[in-house]
Amino acid sequence: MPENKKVKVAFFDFASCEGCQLQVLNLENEFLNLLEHIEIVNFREAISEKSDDYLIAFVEGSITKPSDIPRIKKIRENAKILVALGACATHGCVNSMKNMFKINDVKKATYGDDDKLFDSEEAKPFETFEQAMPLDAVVKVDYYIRGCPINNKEFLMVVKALLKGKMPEITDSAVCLECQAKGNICLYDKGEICLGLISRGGCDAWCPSNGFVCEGCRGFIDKPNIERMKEIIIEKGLSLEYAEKRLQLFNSWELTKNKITLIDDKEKK
Amino acid sequence: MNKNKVKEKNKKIKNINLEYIMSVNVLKNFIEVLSTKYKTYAPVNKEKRVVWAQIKNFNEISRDYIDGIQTTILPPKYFFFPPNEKLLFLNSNNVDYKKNEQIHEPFILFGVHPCDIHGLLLMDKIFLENYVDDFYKEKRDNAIIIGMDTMPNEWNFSKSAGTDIIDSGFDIFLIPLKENKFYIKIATKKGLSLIKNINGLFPLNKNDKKLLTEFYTEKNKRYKRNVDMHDLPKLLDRTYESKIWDEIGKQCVACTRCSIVCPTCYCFNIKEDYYLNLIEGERVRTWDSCLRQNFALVAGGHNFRSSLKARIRHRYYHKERIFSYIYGKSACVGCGRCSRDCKANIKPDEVFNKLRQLEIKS
Amino acid sequence: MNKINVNVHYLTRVEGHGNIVLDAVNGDIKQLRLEIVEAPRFFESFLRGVNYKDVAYVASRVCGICSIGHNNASIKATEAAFGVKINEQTTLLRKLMMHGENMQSHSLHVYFLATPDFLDVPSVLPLIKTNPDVVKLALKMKRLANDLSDISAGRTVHPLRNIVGGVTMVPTKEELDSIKKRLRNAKNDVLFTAELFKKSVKIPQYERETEYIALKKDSEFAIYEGRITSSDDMQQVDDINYKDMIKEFVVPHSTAKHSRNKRNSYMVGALARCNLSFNDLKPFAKEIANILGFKVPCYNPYMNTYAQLIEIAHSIEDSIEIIDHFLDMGFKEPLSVDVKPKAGRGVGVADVPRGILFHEYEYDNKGNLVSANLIIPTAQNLENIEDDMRKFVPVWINEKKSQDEIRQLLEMLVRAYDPCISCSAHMLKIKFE
Amino acid sequence: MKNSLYLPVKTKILKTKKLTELEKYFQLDLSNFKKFDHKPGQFVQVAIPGVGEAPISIASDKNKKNTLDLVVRNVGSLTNLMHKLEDGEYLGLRGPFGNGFPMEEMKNSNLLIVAGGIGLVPLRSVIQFYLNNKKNYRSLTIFYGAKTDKELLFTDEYETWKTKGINLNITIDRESPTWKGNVGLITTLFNKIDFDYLGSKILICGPPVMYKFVLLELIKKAVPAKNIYLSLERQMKCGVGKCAHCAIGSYHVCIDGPVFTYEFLKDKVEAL
Ligand SMILES: Cc1cc2nc3c(=O)[nH]c(=O)nc-3n(C[C@H](O)[C@H](O)[C@H](O)COP(=O)(O)OP(=O)(O)OC[C@H]3O[C@@H](n4cnc5c(N)ncnc54)[C@H](O)[C@@H]3O)c2cc1C
Ligand code: SF4
Ligand code: SF4
Ligand code: SF4
Repeated sequence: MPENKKVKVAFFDFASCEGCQLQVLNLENEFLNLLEHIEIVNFREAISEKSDDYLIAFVEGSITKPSDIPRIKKIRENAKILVALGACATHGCVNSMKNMFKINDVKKATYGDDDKLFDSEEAKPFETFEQAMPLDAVVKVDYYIRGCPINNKEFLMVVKALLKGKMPEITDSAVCLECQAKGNICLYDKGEICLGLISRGGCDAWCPSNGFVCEGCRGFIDKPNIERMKEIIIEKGLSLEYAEKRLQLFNSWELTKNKITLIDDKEKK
Repeated sequence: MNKNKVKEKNKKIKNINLEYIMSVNVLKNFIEVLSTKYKTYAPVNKEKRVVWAQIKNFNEISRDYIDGIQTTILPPKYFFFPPNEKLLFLNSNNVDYKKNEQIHEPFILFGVHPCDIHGLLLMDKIFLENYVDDFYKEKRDNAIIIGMDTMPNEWNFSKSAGTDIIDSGFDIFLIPLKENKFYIKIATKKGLSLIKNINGLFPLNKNDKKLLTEFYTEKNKRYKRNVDMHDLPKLLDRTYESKIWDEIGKQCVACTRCSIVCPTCYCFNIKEDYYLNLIEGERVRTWDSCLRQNFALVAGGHNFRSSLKARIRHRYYHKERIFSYIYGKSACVGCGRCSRDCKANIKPDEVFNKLRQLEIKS
Repeated sequence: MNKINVNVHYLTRVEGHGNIVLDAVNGDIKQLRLEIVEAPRFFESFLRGVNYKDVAYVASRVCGICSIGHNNASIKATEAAFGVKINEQTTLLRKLMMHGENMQSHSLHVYFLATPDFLDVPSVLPLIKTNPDVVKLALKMKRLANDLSDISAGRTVHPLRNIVGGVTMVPTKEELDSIKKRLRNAKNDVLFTAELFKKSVKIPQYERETEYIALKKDSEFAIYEGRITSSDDMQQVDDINYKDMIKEFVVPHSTAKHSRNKRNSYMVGALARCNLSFNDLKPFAKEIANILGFKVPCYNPYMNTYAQLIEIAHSIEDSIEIIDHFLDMGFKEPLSVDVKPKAGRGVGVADVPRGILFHEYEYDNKGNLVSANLIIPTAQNLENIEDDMRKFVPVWINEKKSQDEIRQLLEMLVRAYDPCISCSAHMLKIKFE
Repeated sequence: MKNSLYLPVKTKILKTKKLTELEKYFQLDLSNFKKFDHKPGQFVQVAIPGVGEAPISIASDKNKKNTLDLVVRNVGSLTNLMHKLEDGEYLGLRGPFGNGFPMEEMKNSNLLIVAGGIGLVPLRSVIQFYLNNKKNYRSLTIFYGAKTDKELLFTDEYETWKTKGINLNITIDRESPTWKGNVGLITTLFNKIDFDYLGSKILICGPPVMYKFVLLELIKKAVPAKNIYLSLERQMKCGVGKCAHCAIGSYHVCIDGPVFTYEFLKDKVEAL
């Protein structure tokens, strides 16, 4: 492909750990090969070059502060295709755990007695929203590459598909499908609470295959049967309180938005 | 292979019927010899479960499996219809596809349960009839099946499913007996060639026959789960609107595990992907499940089974009816894997019982 | 009038968002600061209530680049709080994970982020054309480092196998064999890199003596455990008393807290570790130091990149030794010890790629986290970077460097520290003066 | 090279033509097939390497021995890329698959085709078959409905059809200044047009919602269920009865269908 035919691609980040961009760099040789087809015009973590002319934008991170809004809107305007990269961008990830707390409480815990100063003029640049939000709470997102961190093979699959004008096929099955197909020993057999039952797969059951529970970093499957999940936890004699906390780690955005909870207020008391 | 050929092959298998008795030590020796000649896979312990793995000697085989405490996590379908299989290589510039030709060597599956052998024969119906699935067939043709009867585990209801006894679909069949003996039956020429150099096979004497009867009496006694499975397709037809499906729909969480571990679930997905040159690539098939949300979505956005109730009911209807139609018998072989592994506690035997009871009541 | 105005908005080739602001008139500095504008993420606040089994899993999300380091510091803090004693096998495995991360993070910095500066190109991209062998070598090194993390920790970004009390899984013999071979081969690559750097890289020669803080242990180059040690009088404290040495304070232009000990600032990271424990480096690392002409004490912050290359060499050799141990001894069950949560406080310290890292937790008796305090290496370095700037900028102005040259030197300086701003900004705490 | 059930045959595109905003016509060269014998109502699996396959109905009669007609609506990944293909380019093709309409069984009857939107595509092969075998059938009547007149397919063939004696009735959902004919849903035709519904074979293809309403009309007219033939659409991965995506109850639409009689379907679950 001649140089000028290369598709221009940009990477951006908002509040995140930047692990997803690192996962892209971790593709190493494959990343190098990809550069035969794409021209990276923006990737702050790796290069100094900057440009506003790009076709595809990969955006990592959650929207957490007022200054993020014009920035993401500008990216949306510039990009023909906007891809949310990683759990922070697709559904809030651990950033949204703060959504579970009252904002005043968060401030208090972090600022102590200085929390009143938060409203002052000098603090403007550091002002944050009450909620950490995924990108699609603010702009239209064309494709979602889920996971914390992303599975970089899936990232490759999406890039390749987009370059060829094909719609990327993103998994909609539960983590259990891939986990069982690998013949893994289910973590419920070891008395753990695994969220793979209702969480979206596509990660090749990364965590359960390493002996760690699925924490639901790719969000829930469509219409998760939370009611039943709750009963399963009870039937197995596991802690509902614990399960609830686990559910919140990556999915607080969706849980608060849809008012989903395992323990309702009555039971809490 | 068309229908007739399959039948012919089955007939041939039935031609040989040699029965012997051997001691555990002879069996041990037998396995050691086999495993030097062929890759031999058998149920082995992994943590607290049982999985298929390559073995070199008898002691590696799971005691739990032989004693009928539990079965393997994945069924034998895994060997013929693997969860991820590269089917074709492709070239988008030339619009060209090539078959991914795999080299297959004969291998042994040791210790396959009667119900799992029934499962394989059902899979043969799907993959080898009408249109022959070459990928399945190539592996299937290379498999040497050594079946083994065991006590039923607590989830197994193969007696109800009529799959506790098997008379074809294996090359050799074993039954563990008391007094450290094994009954061995040779059913094919292949089986015959395997035992050719084995010393220590004896014809069954009276005592052996008694032990054999004892085994079956004990086995029948050990079934904890019984369900009337006669006429299932019709029963299901009559209870399509039953409120039991609403209940089960609420119970299921769509994790898809039941279909993954089932010896006769065969849904698959096909995907294509490019290599990094964006010219070549491959076509891959992966296990799929009808419990997945968008399994029955068509262009235009219509989903024929969008509710969980519809999907779990479909699993039962498809299982019980499609096979009765082509095989004359339900596709649930009663292995109990899905009962064991469904965290939502949905057990086919209980579902069938409930449907039957509800009908009797009304 | 000689006016110098440098404003680097969104510093590139660092992890996270930072700005450099310099305003000088006739050699007089009006403004000079490194602004951290990374969005605060409130980890300390939302970690509250999380069960101890998940704390490290969440805490590693502070930073994707040093997630293994966070994971280990976090687990150590929890184990300290519960009084859990892990076995030798776990310690070795954790060291292996940390070596993997060290190699990965350092090679990312050395080859991709810093080298373009030394070779005077804007990024690694042009190097693909001009120096393909270096790029290939760099990728090979990163791949090796990632694979080492994968087999020991389950994955490089946000590890999986490391849990409170031990690990969930261990590498197979085949994995160990093959990675050992590759580690051996990698030695040549490090030698090649050292020679190349010696030949073609010109490190800016500016020195400022400062305080260096790192973990230190007898006869071992400490990364996983040791005593918190300062180069000033070799003062030492234990984990639990880290606050005796690390004093945090807040500045208005940053979402990250700065820290100091006895002086205005101190430095952490590869250079600090090398300065404190040079003698404990493996022979191969010393050989690399020799080639590079690296001698301790070294007061040139730009040399941090060399110190990282030296550490890569050390990690390779130490990893080979650990792997040999496992190949000889095999692994023993159980892989983890029983953990009984109890109320209490614990501090976990680890010396991660960018420097010494502290996690302090308080738990309730159910094992749910009550409060957390995290002190991240980059945050500790911030004041030191500013002090460097304050010393060097007048020198540069004196040397009649152009505005562009100064901007370049400033960017290089910040990058030499390999700052990971995303993780340092987890604790927004501003004081308004 | 070994053959395989899943191996598409490289097939040249001879002609393409944009029919409507969404639909494009393709004429394919069958010379790479050793044998390609198809019946009206069957389908092929069309492949674009790297993208995948989709089931597409054959829109031409088997009398045209060396070529095959397809009409494709742009709805997704593969169909979108197909629309970008031009004359002289290539596709992968497997098939023909499915049972097709039982033309033999329908001999000596009146035929009524009820087609909605793109549903006319498989039925065009029936129309062509009829024209080639007119003496075997008593008559052919077509009820064809589309959303707008812009979405009507095969418009340049209507005259030929009519002159050859086909009774063609078209309706569009919404009024349009460029349309002079019937307006209203396809079901409205049943009252407007007098026809021997009872003694005819009725062939239906269209979107899932259309089936419900058309069947209601036919049931009203007491048409025997065995005289009603429907062609169904499902997700299909293999086309040969293996992948089970198209399974309804006991049947795989791809090998037992896509054409079923209403008599067969009426007690089948989730079929319609
Ligand atoms: C027997 C049979 C005959 C057929 N004959 C014809 C024919 O003659 N002509 C014809 O045009 N069609 C025909 N079809 C239908 C055709 O097969 C489908 O339209 C085709 O498979 C669509 O494939 P695709 O790859 O283009 O769409 P896909 O990309 O698979 O998309 C299908 C649908 O899902 C939606 N979708 C896809 N991906 C996403 C996503 N990520 N998020 C949200 N929505 C998504 C799309 O909007 C679209 O509605 C026939 C089908 C059958 C079963
Ligand atoms: S370990 Fe988790 S993901 Fe795997 S099967 Fe069990 S519940 Fe599902
Ligand atoms: S295993 Fe149970 S919960 Fe999971 S999909 Fe099957 S029936 Fe539903
Ligand atoms: S449905 Fe369940 S019990 Fe029946 S064969 Fe499948 S896995 Fe075994």
